[in-house]
Amino acid sequence: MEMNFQISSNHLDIESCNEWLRSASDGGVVLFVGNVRSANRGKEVSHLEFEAYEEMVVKELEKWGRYIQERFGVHKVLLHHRIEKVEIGETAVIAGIAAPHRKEAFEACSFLLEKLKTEIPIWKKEVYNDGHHWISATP
Amino acid sequence: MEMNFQISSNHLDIESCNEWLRSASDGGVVLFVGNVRSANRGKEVSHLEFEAYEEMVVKELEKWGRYIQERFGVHKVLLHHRIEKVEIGETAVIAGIAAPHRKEAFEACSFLLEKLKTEIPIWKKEVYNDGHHWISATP
Amino acid sequence: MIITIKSFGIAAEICGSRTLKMEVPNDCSVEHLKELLANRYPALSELLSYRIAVNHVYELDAFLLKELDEVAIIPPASGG
Amino acid sequence: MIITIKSFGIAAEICGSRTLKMEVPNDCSVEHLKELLANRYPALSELLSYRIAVNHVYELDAFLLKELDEVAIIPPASGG
Repeated sequence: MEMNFQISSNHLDIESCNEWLRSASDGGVVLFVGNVRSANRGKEVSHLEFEAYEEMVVKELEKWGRYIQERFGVHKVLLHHRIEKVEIGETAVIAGIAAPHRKEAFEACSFLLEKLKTEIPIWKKEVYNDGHHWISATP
Repeated sequence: MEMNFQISSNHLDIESCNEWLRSASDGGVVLFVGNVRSANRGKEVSHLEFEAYEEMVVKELEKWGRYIQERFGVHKVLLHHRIEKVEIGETAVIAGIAAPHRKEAFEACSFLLEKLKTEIPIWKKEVYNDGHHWISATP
Repeated sequence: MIITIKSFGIAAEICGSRTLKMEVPNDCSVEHLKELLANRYPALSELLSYRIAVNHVYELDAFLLKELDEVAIIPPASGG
Repeated sequence: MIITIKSFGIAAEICGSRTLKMEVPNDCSVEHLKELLANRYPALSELLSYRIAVNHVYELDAFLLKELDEVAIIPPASGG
């Protein structure tokens, strides 16, 4: 049971995430890579800014990581998330799961993303030329 | 609508696969990375050997690629598969999907793997110290 | 007692600060804290929802706060 | 007519070659080809299943072969 969580303003690296997940005992690795879209909700986006409650993010991720490992029988859970300014086209998040079988890896990775978007205290601000919007905060 | 299929004996590269899938219009990229396990069916595996009916693989992948893009509304479909000898711990396959939304990306990638394992004419031979076994061919 | 409340994202914008001090009754419940916050920052009720975390754990309305708890206003998560 | 049949994976092992020549009736169906193959290579029936592809497309039993078709024995796929 291994977990690898990082919250930082550094660029994310798919190669090192994949390397950490790769092993001769787990046949299947599923990775989700979230990139910043140039438009959302019908508006052109200038860039994103992420904020995190870092101590709580880590505790929540450890809790959900243990849950995921138990529920889906997977061996490794990874989440690397950017904070602060992230430009259009850049990668804001990489989530990864390693498991003996692919079905569980897909389900667990999808579940982890679900929790990221509802439970993990990270907030996304979309910045436009004429203002900004905190995603999910208001209608 | 873009597709990227490669069947070769070269090492697979997650970085270039991810780069090809990344864009400012698709928020979600899902990648599946299949690595060679050191043991399967209770036996220690020495290495794998893959064989492909290459012309047909390409036609099948194009057919399923178009189907996946239409059914799941995804924008990019990638499959890179090794042939010939692949060592324990090495990556035998990378499958990837880019889509505006993550749910469709997960579903489409899982579906692509399903088709890879049942429809695409590629065959996996597990080699042991004392023999070999063609996966899925015999009970 | 006086508690310290962290706020984040849109909540920090509404409250005008990332750290607030607030006078609350001893054994103040999370529910009562939300009422006090709504009085002081009416715009908080325009959020689709928000939760209160105490010592890095989401707590329900009935939870009673202690003076040294790390209390935080958590607007809807939107990572990824 | 004489057709050329490609075989792969365990089928190539069973047939002892990756390319076979086989005398079949004109307008031979895929079903009849499978019977002829079963007579010549009884071990093929030990496979969990196999399909016949013609010109890179899986074809059903009723499909009729032509002399220049690219015919292939496709044992169960096992990529990934």
